[in-house]
Amino acid sequence: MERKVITIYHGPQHPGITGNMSVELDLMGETITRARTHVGYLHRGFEKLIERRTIIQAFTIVCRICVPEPDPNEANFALAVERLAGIEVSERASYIRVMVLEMARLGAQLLWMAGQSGSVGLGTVGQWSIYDRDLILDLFEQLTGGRVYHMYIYPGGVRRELPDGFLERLSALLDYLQKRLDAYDRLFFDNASFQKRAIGVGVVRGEEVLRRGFSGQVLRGCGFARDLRRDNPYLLYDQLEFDIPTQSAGDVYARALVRRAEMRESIRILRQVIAQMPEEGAIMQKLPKHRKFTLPKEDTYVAVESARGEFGYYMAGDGSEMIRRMQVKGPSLIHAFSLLEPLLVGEELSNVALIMNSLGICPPEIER
Amino acid sequence: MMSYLEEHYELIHKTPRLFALHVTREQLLDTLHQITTHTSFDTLSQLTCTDWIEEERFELGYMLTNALRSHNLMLKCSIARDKVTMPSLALLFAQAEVMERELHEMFGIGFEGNETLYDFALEGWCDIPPMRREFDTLAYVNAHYDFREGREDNLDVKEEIKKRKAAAKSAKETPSGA
Amino acid sequence: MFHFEATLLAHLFFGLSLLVILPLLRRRDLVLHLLLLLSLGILFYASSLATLFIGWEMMGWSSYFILASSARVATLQRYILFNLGGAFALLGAIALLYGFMGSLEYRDIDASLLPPWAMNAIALLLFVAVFVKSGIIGLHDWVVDSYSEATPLFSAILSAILSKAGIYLFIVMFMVLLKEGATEPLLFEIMAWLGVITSIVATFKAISQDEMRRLLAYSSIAQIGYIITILALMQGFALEAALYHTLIHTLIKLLLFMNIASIIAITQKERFSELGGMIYHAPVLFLLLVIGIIALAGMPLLGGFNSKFLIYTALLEEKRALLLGAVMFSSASAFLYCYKLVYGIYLGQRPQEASLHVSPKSYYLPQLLSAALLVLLALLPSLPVGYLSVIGVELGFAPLDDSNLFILQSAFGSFHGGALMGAFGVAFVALLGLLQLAHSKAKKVKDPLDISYCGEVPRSETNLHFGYGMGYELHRISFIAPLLRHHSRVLWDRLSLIASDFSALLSSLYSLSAQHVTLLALLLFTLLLLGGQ
Amino acid sequence: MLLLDLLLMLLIAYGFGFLYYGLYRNLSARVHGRFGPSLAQSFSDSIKLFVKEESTTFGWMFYLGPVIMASGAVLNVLFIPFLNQGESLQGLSSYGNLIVVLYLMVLGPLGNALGVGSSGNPFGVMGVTRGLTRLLALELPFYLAAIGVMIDAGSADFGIIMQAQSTQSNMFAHPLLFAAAFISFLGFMGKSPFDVVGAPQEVYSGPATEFSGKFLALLMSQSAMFSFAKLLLMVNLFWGGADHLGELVAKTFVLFVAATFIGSVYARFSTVQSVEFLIRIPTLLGIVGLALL
Repeated sequence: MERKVITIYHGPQHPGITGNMSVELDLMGETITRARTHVGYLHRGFEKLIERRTIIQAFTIVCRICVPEPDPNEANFALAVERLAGIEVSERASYIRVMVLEMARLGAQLLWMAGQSGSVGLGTVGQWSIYDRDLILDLFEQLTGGRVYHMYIYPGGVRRELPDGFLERLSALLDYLQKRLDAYDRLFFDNASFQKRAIGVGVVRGEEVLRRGFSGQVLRGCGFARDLRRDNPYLLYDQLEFDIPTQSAGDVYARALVRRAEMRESIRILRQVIAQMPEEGAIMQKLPKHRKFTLPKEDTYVAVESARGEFGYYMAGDGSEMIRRMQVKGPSLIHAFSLLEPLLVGEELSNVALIMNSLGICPPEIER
Repeated sequence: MMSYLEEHYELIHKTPRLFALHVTREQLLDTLHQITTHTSFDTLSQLTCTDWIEEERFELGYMLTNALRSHNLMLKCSIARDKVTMPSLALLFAQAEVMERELHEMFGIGFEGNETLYDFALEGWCDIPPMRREFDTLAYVNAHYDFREGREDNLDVKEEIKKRKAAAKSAKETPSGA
Repeated sequence: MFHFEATLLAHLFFGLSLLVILPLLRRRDLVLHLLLLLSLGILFYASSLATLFIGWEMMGWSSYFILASSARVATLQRYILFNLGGAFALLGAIALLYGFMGSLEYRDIDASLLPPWAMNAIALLLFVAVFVKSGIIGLHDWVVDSYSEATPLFSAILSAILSKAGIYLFIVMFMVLLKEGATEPLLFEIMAWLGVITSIVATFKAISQDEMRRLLAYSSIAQIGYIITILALMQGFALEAALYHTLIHTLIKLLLFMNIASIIAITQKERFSELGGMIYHAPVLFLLLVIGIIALAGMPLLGGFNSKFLIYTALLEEKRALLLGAVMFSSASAFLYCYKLVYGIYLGQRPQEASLHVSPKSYYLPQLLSAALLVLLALLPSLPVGYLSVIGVELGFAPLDDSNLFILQSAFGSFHGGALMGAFGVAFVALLGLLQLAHSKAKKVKDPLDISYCGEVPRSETNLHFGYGMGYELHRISFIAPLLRHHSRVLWDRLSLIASDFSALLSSLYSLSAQHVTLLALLLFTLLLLGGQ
Repeated sequence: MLLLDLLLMLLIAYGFGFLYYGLYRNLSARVHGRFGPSLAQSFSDSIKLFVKEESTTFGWMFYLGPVIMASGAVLNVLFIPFLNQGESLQGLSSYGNLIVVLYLMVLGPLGNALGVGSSGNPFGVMGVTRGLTRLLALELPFYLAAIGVMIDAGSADFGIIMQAQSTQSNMFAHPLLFAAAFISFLGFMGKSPFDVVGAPQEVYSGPATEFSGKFLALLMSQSAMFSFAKLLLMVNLFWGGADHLGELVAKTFVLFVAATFIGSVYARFSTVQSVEFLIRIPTLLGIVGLALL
């Protein structure tokens, strides 16, 4: 029996994996000859649970679908319910939602930076960026009472008024982060050793990528300026000014550069939100009582741009107070299977964590 | 691109950027082919399934989006719950492979032509597919798992709330400093 | 036949041959093996160039017939063609010498009478003979194929003894007979670099092999490469270093090839990808191989370091820094194939199907013998130095210091074999005792598959043995990949294609029609006319 | 007397090795913007691991691997003199020389690699293979520098090499050789960008994957001593050794801090990249340095 190829698991208990999944790798030396993604280490059956729950009960679940960035889930859930139930949200609440989403995006990018730098052994960046993300989490705690899971964007608006002086503190934090981003440029993005690792690795290219359902930095990293905030606007994004950064190389480094620019764009959006937010206004619409809050027998599809790509929710009501079906599709499902598996073939083992991080794969949203 | 759809199909306008279209199982491949060639809806972004158990049907939803990502088209196809096979779209869209694999596991829908319908998130599952509405999560859990006893100092929540309320009440009735 | 100034040198080489061949004598090829031994005797103890050549040829043919029992036809052809090429070169050199000296006796040869061009031509021809025999890169194809296709026992003889014939030829020719000759120094410079380049390339090739004996064949080529390099310095201590290394290398290769012969007898497998996990089935063989590879890697505590040390100091003394750097680079790269050898066979996971046979007891004897000698040489590194320096003196060089057998002296420092051994022994025993006395109990796993596997569980059919993959990554390294990709056989194939094309052209002359011949004759005539004017 | 001297050397290497390891954890923590653990943490870690109730083994070779490795480290400490003059703290250096030490540095790791291999864990072996692949490039610049130093001093003996630097240390006399050796040294110390052997994001924990309890304790202790030996080697070869213990501590500390800081701001190369880098830049420096000799 020829035993040239060895089989190893990269995950679920492996420092180089993002979350609770594993990639089964066939290796010739350290060169990957076949990769197969396995999920199921974290399946919680959220979609099933939601089918037996009222809207407020389901609401507490959705944020748990994606750990690094829970807010797009809340926004999606709220947008879908509002569309089905015909609820309009006030302008002030929309601004607050945009603010929360952009803060979450910024936090998620910082968390990504920790993962991406960790995957090439540059732990210093991770320590710094996790600290900076914690400052954002502090603001979230003031705003919502929760650091990671906020349960804040509820159908009809948002659940709490801004605390006193919140926008000033946010503004001060943005000033601080702006300065920090320069430090990250020096230590991470412009670091020759990171460039050496990232350039030319994990290349996604060609017109075909649009048809394969990729989204987020994968598309923007190969030159397609696709961003749902601009292309299929929700909330107030069509009234805000921001650019969609793109790169053309399609490799890990291009995706990193896209994220670097996106962090600056997030800060820009947040500054506009702070400047434009109306002083007065209701933050929550009048909603039906708990057991009377029913959805018609209709269905809809909403999608928002998360920090890692398109997050789509399909939601169907059946006339009762329960949701008949809510199906979640994050960017990771496609990225972790139909993109990652062929992308890894021919790569070295040392690039697995690097590529996986750059695609923004987050297992909890695959398994719900 | 809308005009082609308006002309040839009964398009349902859900929102200015979201449309829906009903097709039968037999029409599905042909319709998809027509739409992807004649309009710019050429990407599959989600494959959904809703269990309408009272109507004895599954409703599959093929979420299409265009290259600009600006509009969404939902192709809805109802199939009987007992006759559960669909043609696979794996040749048309590479990403359909894994989506179909998930639905196969969760609803037991077969996809003809998809070679990868092995375990997705569940391992060695031999009960009825869990996302079907007749699957009772609680009964399954009761049949398969033991509930772990709580800590020794574990308190019954309802009892405790009652006790606290009573204590608060009695404290109110006998104001301090009296 | 025995009136030869360098008798001690001959003793050394013939002694090594006896050491290797006697334990390996088998009934089936007994005659041929004895013939081989005889030919080696003739070669080493010759006192005239004619005898030398006869010995050289007999050696080639007797080994050819031994090889014929197991090798493929193509391999045999390659073996004989390369060796004939070498022999012709040798014959050419001898003929040239005879032309100037008028005699073939060693004692009649006076190289100072040779004009420089003749000396250089002779040197070049001799180089070809030496390089073919020692498998300098480009001329190494036959070595690898024949080592891997010979019977396991004969591989040991090929590597341990026959590869040394070239070295002997070089020493006899350049350091004894033609010492006074005015050879262009550049030739030796080229030879030194050829040697070290050979050893580097062969080391990388060795790392990427999947077959045990091919790995060892490349390893032999690499080791001979060092010897060639060091000999090219034409210095006394370099000669002694080379002889020391010859001695050590003979022991090591005898040990390693016999070890592999045992493994082949036990498992009937020859590839790393089919082996693995033999340590607990054959612990003695494992320990013997470990001794072999530690010596091969040239680490202290075993004899291999002694000759490495002499080689390095000899190069240091000549201030050949770059040459030394290259030698050390090659030597450091050798760790990888040394580990591959021991891991691929003995460590890692056993393959699923495993039927084991018994290794012949007689295979252990040569291994134990060489292992014991290697340990002894580590303890008493100066033991052979006395003998080697007598050879050196015999050939007109200064003797080495061997006043203390424990200490190996050189101009660039010395080391104490006993102190090294003792310190390691004490540290090892003390630490082992510490570990044994620890409160913590070591619990042996029941199932060898009970390993950390990232939270998953390996199945029994999952391959976890890295034997094939080890060194595979060299293919990605930009400056090593071309060395591994280009096979010198391609060069030879192309050469043979050109040769056959040319001969086809020649043969077409025989089948030309009358008109064509007339035409050609006319053409030739015209050309001659033109040339005449 | 000699025995006492040897024990003292081992104690110093052990103590300072762990102290430096503790400092490393603190210093890199400061770079990260955190407070590191207390200096005693690394000592207590190793003692805690040593007295663990149980540790797993895969057989006798697995058991012997760490012992061989630790013996190798002990030998390294004993064969490198601590001071450049006097009778004390010279250890067994008069019985060996630089070439012996250069080769001894590989002996321990090879012994351990045998233990790792016998565990049958592919991650361990992949780590070892990475180490050996990197080694072929890592040693070259260091060897070139060492050759230069030896030729310059006219001997491979540590005493003579250090004496030759009494007027000017090799670092200033041969800056290119020093640069080549220093880059190699970063790799020997397992610092970024050359820390490919146990890269956790790639090969789990590499060679250390299967070791637990007392085996891990032994490996940690030997690694502390071994890194002190490497610092010592650099100081002796390029900074003229030390006159007394205080100078030794100061010099090794400076070297150690430099390595730590450099290590914390670089991303890890892949194995292939580190080999290519080491063969290009530092080797070239070394060759030019030798040419200028």
